[in-house]
Amino acid sequence: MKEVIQDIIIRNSDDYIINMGPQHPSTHGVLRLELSLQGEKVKYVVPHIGYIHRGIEKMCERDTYQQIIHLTDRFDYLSAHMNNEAVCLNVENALEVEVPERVKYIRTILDELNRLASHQLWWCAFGMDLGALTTFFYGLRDREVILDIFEESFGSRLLHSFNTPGGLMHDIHPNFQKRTKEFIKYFRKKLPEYDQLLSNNVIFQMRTKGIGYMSKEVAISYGVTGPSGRASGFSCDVRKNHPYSAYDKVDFKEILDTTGDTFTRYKLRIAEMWESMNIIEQLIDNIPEGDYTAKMKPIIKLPVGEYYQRVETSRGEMGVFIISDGNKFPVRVKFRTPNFANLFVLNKIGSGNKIADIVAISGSLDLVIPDIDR
Amino acid sequence: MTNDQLKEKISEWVSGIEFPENKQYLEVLVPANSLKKLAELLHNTPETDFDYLISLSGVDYVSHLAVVYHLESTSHKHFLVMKVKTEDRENPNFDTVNEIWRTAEWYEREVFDMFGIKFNNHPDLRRLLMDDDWVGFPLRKDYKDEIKMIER
Amino acid sequence: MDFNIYDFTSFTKWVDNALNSSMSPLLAIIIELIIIGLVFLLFYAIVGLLLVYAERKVCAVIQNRYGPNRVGPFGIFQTIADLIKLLMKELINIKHADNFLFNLAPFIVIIASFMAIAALPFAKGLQAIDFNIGIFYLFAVSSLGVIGILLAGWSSNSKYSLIGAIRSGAQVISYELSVGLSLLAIVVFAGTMQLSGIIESQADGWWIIKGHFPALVAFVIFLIASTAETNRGPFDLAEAESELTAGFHTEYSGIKFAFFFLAEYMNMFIVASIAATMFLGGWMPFHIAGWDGMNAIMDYVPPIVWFFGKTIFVILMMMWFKWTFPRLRIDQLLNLEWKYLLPLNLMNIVLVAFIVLMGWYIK
Amino acid sequence: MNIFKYFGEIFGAIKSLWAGMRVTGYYFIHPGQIVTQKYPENRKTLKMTERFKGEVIMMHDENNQHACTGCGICELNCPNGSIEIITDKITNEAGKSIKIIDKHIYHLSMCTFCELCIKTCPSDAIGWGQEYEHAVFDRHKLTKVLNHPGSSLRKKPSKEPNQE
Repeated sequence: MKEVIQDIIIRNSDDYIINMGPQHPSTHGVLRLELSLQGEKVKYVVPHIGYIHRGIEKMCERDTYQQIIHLTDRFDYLSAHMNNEAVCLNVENALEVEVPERVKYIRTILDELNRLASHQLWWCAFGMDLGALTTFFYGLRDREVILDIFEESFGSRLLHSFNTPGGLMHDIHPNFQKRTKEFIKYFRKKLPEYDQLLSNNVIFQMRTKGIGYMSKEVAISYGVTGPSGRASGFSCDVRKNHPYSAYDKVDFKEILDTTGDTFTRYKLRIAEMWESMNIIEQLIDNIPEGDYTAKMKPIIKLPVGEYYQRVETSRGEMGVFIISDGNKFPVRVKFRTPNFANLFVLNKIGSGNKIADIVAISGSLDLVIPDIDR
Repeated sequence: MTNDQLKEKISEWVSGIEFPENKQYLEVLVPANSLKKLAELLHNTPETDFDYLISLSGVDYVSHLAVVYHLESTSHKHFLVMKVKTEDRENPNFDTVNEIWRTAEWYEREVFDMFGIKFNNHPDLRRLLMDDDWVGFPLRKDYKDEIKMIER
Repeated sequence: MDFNIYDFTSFTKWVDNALNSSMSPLLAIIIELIIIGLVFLLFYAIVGLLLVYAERKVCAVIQNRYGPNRVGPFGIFQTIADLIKLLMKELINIKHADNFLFNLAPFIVIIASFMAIAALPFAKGLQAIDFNIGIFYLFAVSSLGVIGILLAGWSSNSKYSLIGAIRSGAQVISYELSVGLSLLAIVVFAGTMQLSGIIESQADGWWIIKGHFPALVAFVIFLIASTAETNRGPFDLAEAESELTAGFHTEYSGIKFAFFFLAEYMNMFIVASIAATMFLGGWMPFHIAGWDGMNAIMDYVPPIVWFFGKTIFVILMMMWFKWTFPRLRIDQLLNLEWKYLLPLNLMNIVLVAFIVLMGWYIK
Repeated sequence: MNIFKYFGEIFGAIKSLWAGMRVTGYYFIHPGQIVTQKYPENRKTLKMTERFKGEVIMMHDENNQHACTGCGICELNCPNGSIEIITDKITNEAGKSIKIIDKHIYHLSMCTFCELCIKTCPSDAIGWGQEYEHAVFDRHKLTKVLNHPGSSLRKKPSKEPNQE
């Protein structure tokens, strides 16, 4: 019999409650955290979500499969490309379409570039949560280089609906490879600065070490995936466990740690940035020639059945569950978004800490609110 | 464990199990009254060890309401789709699995919010995404909202 | 009239004589007070505005930005535009707030910082009042502001404000000790608490050089503690933006908020000028005993330039801290004070006493 | 507590803080590293990339002619209903009644830049415009008519003579 993991919130009428959010600098969006305080100490955290619920799952039921893609951009807007890819892979697998090799390589490179951009933004926001305001600008400065590459190829910087079932919207821009290589060279120089400025800083380490400990059992039971889960030793990297696109062709390691505190989650993301650059470097020179899209019918009708596809976004495991009745519209589309599960663990690992720690912990979980509310 | 072994094991444990056809994964259709029992056995037996609930989704098949559990074992890496359904649209209810997989608490709240499926013994069954005073269950197929929904 | 940029004594004497010769002594005193008050008010406003501008520019350059660059050349009128905006903003009254204390709090904060200017020696003879316990007065007055912060937090009937105010109270009370003890090291060196006396004692070299190791330790501790006392930099827990949105001044708007804002920058100026006076010789030019040629060259630079130069140096240091470090947590803040700064400080005082007794400082 | 450990901690802390201050200090004394662009001033030199998704436009040639046949595929494919096509029936020279577009209405305020309309257009009549300053004071100004007034359908280069 395994141990039962529980966190029960007992509300009293005389609790000293403060509401962090919906408009608050450190909740990165419209998330409301109900904190019960005892002095500076937090007794429990109750997250209230739904402030940016747009009913995307309902909207998907009246959209064709091509039209669903652009809605998935709007979940986790920082890993838009991975979200697109989840739907595309699902549709391709259901139709049993073989995608050209070139598409697979490009998708993988874009995944990793997007992950880098996302982790950079997380780094700056995390520093700012802890009061180091300068990190914000350094992170954005480096992220801008990636966004410029994106803009050249996709035409947009953040919400690029670049994937389509069967391939890509366009071929990559001729400059893409050159500029990506330049960026990797540039960022390899800048990333050590991140360590000097924040990771090695004694104040930062005091603020994050030993705070918000999450054990492996808790991570699995709460379904905490992505870097947050891997920091607790939960080997949940979909790229490694169920390789998709070109991930089976690259040599990379799944970064695992077992300490499970806020600092580990931080360190793990920094390490993932290095690993992402390794993956890109392996692929960028070897993109095979070929078509940028497979031949697809203009109206996609999935065969009757239920399909589930998982990809690894920058925040964890993204799952798309499509039920089709053979029509051009799906019957039901369910998105398993990583942050939904990642936020729920906040009470378990956050209660008992100080207010400032709640900010640090929720920052280290890397929450993106539209991803939670869908 | 291979899918066939899993099938054998599961049909040993619980009676009235069906295995619908699924191209990708092994799918199990559980009778509602033995859902909790099967979930506990799947989670606690070392050979199956389904400790990771990936996602829990409500589905409206028009003829019936269903809840779909996507399970994975982090140690054995096998995958299972567990499904439970009811034809009662007025007062559908299932047992909760939130003590087994903690992440189910919010997923179940979301399913209650969107489909009106109640979960027995759930600690905090409130609406999650919609307002508390929202009328109706938006993801059901018979939900109508002339103002906010654009039909195609 | 004998105006001399190197020595303001004769100038102030002349003003005093001129007033006394034309009216009764009481009236002369009153008029002198009014003149000094107006001059300081002007000074206060200008320094506040310049510091706000400087901080925005400094942090912008650190962060690879341009900073304000729209209003006027290089954006120098940006703070004036901001001031006009703040003046014209609506003063929001909070329901169920203690209105009297709510309105009083910004004034207490601003008066506390205003009072400290009186004892600052800007140049030779340019000091409103030269107390014989000048440093004690500065130290006492600069810590009055916390009363205003506590009142602001308590009276605004907001939980964020209250937490911010209580944090600020705990913080200022503990860091007072370190500020006092680190200044005490210099008082022991100089043997006087009179500010003019302390500056005169640095005529043959500043204390941070003459006092070598213990003075350096005291200087570093003073920088840390005074940053904490002004609620700045890595110690801005009272207004911790990412935790308490704005801390004790969450509910303030318009000119009342501007008072808090101005007082924060003025406090920074005051602690920087105290540091400059005590450790870096105030208006005293850079002298090394025996090197008469160099000392004479240094004397060509007016004392007022020396004073402001040193103050700006310390202010830049404090800005550099603020824009580099993450914020501490409240318990770590108190740990730093009680477990590290205070014991080090006490050891340092003993060391200073020993050095002074043996005469081991550089003469 | 070990006294050496105590002082070691203090020196380690100062060292790590100094490392951070070196980074910010480096940028402070190197203003050449500033990456900000001064936006309204650089408007003349600011060039968007050729794929930039500014807004949907309809390409017109020098004779004020476009390629849109009014088939309505873009309208069907738009997920948000941001395209409306109003067609008109006219009789051409040959006396046949044909369908032409009267207005190709594009709601920029509802557009999510998913590129489906442009991708699926059979006659490549619409494309991306490079305009990036979309702010207006009145939201009705965001509803645009893409075909220019007085424009007409471009005649396809007829292939029949070659075949014959």
